[in-house]
Amino acid sequence: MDFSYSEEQQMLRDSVNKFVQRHYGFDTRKEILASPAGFSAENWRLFAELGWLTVPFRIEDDGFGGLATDLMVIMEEFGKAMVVEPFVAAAVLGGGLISELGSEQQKSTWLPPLMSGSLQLACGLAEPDSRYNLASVTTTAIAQGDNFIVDGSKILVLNGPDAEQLLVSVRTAGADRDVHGISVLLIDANSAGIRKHSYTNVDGHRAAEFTFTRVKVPAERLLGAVNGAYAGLEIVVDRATLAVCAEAVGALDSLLTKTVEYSKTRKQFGVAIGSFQALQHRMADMFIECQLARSIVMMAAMRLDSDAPDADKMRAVSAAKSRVGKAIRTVGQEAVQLHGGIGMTDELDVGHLFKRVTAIETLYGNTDFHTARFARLWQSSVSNII
Amino acid sequence: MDFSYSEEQQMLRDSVNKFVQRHYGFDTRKEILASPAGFSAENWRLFAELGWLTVPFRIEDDGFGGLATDLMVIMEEFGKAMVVEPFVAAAVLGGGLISELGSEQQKSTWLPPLMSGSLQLACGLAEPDSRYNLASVTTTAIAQGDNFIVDGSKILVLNGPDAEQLLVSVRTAGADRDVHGISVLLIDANSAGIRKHSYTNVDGHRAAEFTFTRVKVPAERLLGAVNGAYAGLEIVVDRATLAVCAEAVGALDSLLTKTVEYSKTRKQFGVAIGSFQALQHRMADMFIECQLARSIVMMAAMRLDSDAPDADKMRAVSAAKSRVGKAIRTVGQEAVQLHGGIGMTDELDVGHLFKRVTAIETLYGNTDFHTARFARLWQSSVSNII
Amino acid sequence: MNVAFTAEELDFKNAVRAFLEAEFPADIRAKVDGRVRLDKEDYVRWQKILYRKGWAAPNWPVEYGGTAWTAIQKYIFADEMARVGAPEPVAFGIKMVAPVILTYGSEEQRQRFLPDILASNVWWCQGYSEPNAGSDLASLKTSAVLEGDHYVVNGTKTWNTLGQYADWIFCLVRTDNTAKKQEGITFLLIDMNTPGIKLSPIYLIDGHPEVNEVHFDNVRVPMENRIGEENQGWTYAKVLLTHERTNIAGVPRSKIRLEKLKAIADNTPDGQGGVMLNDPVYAKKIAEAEIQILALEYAELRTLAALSVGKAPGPESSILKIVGTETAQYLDELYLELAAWHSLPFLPEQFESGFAGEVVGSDGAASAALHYFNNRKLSIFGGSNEIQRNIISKAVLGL
Amino acid sequence: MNVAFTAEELDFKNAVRAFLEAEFPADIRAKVDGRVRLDKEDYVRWQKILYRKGWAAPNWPVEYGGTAWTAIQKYIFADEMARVGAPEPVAFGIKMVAPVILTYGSEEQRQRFLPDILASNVWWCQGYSEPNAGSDLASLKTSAVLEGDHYVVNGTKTWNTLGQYADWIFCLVRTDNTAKKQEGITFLLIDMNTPGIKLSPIYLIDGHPEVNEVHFDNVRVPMENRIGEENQGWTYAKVLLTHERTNIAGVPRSKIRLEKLKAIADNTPDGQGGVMLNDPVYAKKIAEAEIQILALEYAELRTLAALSVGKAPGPESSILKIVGTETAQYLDELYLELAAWHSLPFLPEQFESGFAGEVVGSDGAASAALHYFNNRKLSIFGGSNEIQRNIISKAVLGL
Repeated sequence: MDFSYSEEQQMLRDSVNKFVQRHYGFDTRKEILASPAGFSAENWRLFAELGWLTVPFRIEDDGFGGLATDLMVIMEEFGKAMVVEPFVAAAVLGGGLISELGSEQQKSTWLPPLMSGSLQLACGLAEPDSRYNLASVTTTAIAQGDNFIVDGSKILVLNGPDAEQLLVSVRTAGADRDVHGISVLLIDANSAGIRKHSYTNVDGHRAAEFTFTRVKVPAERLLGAVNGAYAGLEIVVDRATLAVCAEAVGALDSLLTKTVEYSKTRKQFGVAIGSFQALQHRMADMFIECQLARSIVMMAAMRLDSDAPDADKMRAVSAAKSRVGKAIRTVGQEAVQLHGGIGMTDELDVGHLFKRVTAIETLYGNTDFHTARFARLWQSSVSNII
Repeated sequence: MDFSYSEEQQMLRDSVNKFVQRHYGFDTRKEILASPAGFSAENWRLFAELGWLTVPFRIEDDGFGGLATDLMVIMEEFGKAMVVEPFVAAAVLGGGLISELGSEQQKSTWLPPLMSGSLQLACGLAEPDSRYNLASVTTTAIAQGDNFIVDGSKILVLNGPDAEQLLVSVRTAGADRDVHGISVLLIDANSAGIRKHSYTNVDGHRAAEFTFTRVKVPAERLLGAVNGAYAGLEIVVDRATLAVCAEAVGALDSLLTKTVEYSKTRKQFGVAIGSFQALQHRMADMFIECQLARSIVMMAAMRLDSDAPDADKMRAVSAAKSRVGKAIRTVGQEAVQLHGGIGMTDELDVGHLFKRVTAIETLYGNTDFHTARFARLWQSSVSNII
Repeated sequence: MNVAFTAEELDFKNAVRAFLEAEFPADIRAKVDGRVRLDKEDYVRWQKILYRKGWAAPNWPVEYGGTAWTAIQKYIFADEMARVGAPEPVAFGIKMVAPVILTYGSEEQRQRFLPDILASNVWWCQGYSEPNAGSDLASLKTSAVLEGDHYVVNGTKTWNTLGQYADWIFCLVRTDNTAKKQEGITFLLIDMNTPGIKLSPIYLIDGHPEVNEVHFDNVRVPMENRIGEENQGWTYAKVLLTHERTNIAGVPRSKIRLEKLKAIADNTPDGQGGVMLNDPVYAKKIAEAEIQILALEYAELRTLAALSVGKAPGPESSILKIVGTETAQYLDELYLELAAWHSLPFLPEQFESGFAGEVVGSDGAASAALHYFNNRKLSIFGGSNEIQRNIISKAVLGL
Repeated sequence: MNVAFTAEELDFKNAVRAFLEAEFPADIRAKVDGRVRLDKEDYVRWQKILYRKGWAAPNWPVEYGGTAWTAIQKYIFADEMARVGAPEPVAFGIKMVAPVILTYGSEEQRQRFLPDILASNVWWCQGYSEPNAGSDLASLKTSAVLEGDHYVVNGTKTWNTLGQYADWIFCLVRTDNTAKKQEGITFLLIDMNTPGIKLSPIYLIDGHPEVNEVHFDNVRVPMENRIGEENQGWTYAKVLLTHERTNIAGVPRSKIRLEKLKAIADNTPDGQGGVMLNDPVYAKKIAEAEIQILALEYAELRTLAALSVGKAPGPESSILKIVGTETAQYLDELYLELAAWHSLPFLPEQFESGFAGEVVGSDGAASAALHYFNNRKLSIFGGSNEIQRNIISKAVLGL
């Protein structure tokens, strides 16, 4: 058992940290958000150059290694600076699905351009009535000759506005919520029959709603086996979940630090508000929440990288998302409250951090969803794993 | 709409208040608890003399009026002093069942001795596997000639050790948890085939477990109609629930008052601990909880006395029990915590108040049970009732 | 003790309901139902309808246009208003500056200002807080120096709500720097068209310029616009602060928001084949919110009842502010959770008048986060909940 | 980063497990499983078995009988102990006074006291708190005046745990009234058989005399029983306080209590035809507890890992005390709720050795309330959680 970063991880962290220090000031971020794409193509190229886009992928796919702990290292730094480039949507989720489900040929076709920064991906997994259930898929794909005909709709497709290729979960057999009969198609975003409605999220990230009407998708665009995508979907979404949890850990640390600093300078009734014991104890509680969130995300990342059984890994991710969600609620609200009026304004970074972590609370299943998923999966822990 | 006590209610409150001031000091209470019966027969006679034992009963049964708001007035004062005489078990529950379900003849037989203080009653409603579901009745009563033959067991029969007559819910038809097929029998506690195991509860109140083995009960001991007791059971238990909620309001007020007073005198680090803002805010929260508990108990009592539909009354009682339960948890724990070590000791009244309110948390369904019951019953409120 | 309405109260309730059904404009109601933001014209139009009915200012003395309603009637009125979504009058005129003018103003000031407030001819805003005086309001620095028969005002006010609509502002200004900080404050009424006043909008985290900074640069205010005596303004403002603490619980609005939440939850798939209203964990949260609202409502009714028998509204009413705002914020959390994925899109334009584009999310899901973010202000503004807890511990518990 | 045990660690784990299976007495294990209170003999017997194995004091230096285990090995040992319910050594000797003697005692004191502690020949207890010095420990008043080669001790100590079993007590006493309150304190070791010592039991709210007041009336203590220098006792005590903050989280015990809770919940009817483990609301609470334990466990492991690379255990470890005790107390609440009606009977005799009467309640339900009441102490004793929050805000956050 070893809790320390490897040399590679330390270098990775330093490299990301240097980048955000240099390129991700609060004002720069505002400009990026105000740009048409909502993220910086230049940054994306830089991510590719620095090799970060290879991090989610296995060495045999020419990736950095595909470790969850590496993802954690990157995402925590991204979280502190609220990086908006679609790293999770395109690389962790989109690339992750190709890596998890795709054939060797599909991987060698799509992963290199993704890792080199020349391909933007997005995933359509949620539907109007699915809530957080990945098996609730009613978008149909019906085989017709050498094609699938796709009908249905997907909501909240992150990076949807800019993606050239879409990974879409479709029902190829079975009824709604049946885990069997789900497949994933890689659909050209410019295919006939696709309608796209793009927008910006509360955290500045871009997303889109898609409607598919008799969209023709060549059969070779099926990722992996027909009807058998569900298990892989869960694995990849769990990895994305872990990634945003790590991002939240970074963002929550920023919120705590900024709140503590502000409380030392803001004066009311002639003294710094940080001298009021009631506020001190609440900041102590924020600190505790941040530490517990960090601890459980480390637990989940390390367990994902272990040889634990799948159920144990899923449980670990749900534990992390549940507890991080609790931390987001309390630390986020307290950070705004202790800042007072100024914390409510658009001009301060605190509100933006609050909005980003609140978005993370929802992403890939909220606190109640993951607490219930954890409970469904409970079992005694495996003996050679803590 | 009128929130003020009537003249009778003011007199009633003054009378109970005077009694507890005079006869219910903490040391006197300890002596009462140490006595064989665990309550004072003298006090019970006094209750009868002062007419308090008639309060739960309707005027047509020679009672004081049967108002829930009257009960609330008594119970709140009882709560402040932790009165242990079995007023709820014998009069509100036991007498209440006779009043609600009994024939005129049964009422005229049993209520007068109860109201005059010469009859002790107890109710056996809970079973080892019933949890808080009043319809989970597996104790059977099978008609045999002019008798019922009763088999089964009842747990946590309050006032069971001293009761001469037991009111027992029995299954006369249907399966477990069927609301139809439940009857109530009035069983002589000395009947052959009854085994009794008596004990004291954490709050000093006495209770017993009963096992019934082929106990012969004359058919005329059936209260009201066969198979039809469930609705009446719910009404009477709701009334008892309201009574202990009101008791908790009194006890919680005592806990708050004692905590605030203690914090003004207890010195640490050279100052009264009540001057620490973190503790001040927690006491402010205790005050808020006490006020909300009081408000919702008033709501429930007033609604029980109104002409609202039964479902609305049940909802009101569950709302009160749920919120009072929350108040008990937070105010009770905080009172002990803010007292520090001394709050953990048997010699101080604070710990005893804590134990009594904790018992109330469980009685007649805990917080989760009543929150769920409230949710099951929800519907928009009735127009001529707030 | 008796919870039922009297026959007279029921008659009144029916009369209010009939009036609202007939007179509350359908277009405004449609906006409220669709969670569309109301604009100034909506407020003024509705307020003028109330004015014509004589119900614009229930709390005022009858001789100035009030209603002489009992506390229960006022409760019924507020409840029925909320039931149809009718907006309460904007507080700054009728509920905030008017009571000060009524209590401490001269008869001339009453005649000059109150009729236009009552008739919604003039929109007021508030100039209390300053950038460095938040919860510590009395440390304000905006100065007013008497030159002849005018005060010359310099400084900056902040957290000024909807000042962009306002014709007049009421201000606390410092007229004596040498006295204790509470003692050198004066209460001024200032025409927003006076030269030297500049507004800069402050965008809140929901992206809306709901509040402003108001800058005063040598603004000349006639002496006759001063309320009461110089340096006594803190007393006037403080009385107002405790005075207006009752409706602050926002019970009628929380009740109706809860009902809507339940209706939406009954229509929201849980992803497992059922609806969210029947999800035991979510249902528990709704039930807890509903129970809290019930408790809060009765706490408020108890306060009203005490008022109606002549007791002063004590600092106990700080609990109405605390619990009322926490309840509203908890409802926001429940809306947020219910909206799930569709809590994410930032589409405020969907909730502005006249939006005709493609709607994302059903049942107004995409407004959930906006309200959640915006309503974090509730526990900060209007005397932060920390200040309220200080008040309880000092004034009620004697700590 | 790597979460798996090494082969060596797995070997160690198996060795510990095998030892416990073979040597942990079945009768003591049965008591623990039945939630029966252990008596002094049980503790001593088990402790002597550990002693013979050489595992009585894993944290001590090897030369005095410690183990030289890594932090992970200590973690494994504690975890395996908890898994079978084996009681940890009573803390006062091995974990509390021994490190002080080791660090600040003379070699003569080490030779005199440590072997009997290690072998469980002598039972120690603690004399820190006083009736008027709770969280403000340094304001203690028990005096020690040097007369010849003896200190004469007068005063009262309180919250003395299990002093009725003890042979020796370690005390903080005041030797200088003129200095700052932290500076006039001396650390003494006192034989409980010295004339003038009187114990009076304090009954806690669960009815058990777990703690005592210890009265000192002209108790003569030889000078050679003083640790280190006169008036330096506060320094010694303080170092001890931060030193022993790791295992304070009680993770192994909470883990095993949670497992038992789940097993009981799986066996407890919900009154609706199912079992409590499948009740969504109750299951959510169990899940939250389990998730919190996981988070706490990793927080502790991170602290251990930092220790093993030589970092000092910082005041961050106050979170282990706070969260550890709150977790234990939350488990008590879950046991209480599960026990339902049978949480009410007060039947401590059911959980004493040798009880042979009729048992009320299944699965130890009737002990739930006793534990709930008793464990309220966890957030009060050992440096109250308020003090821990002060430490975090001052020492970690710099407030």
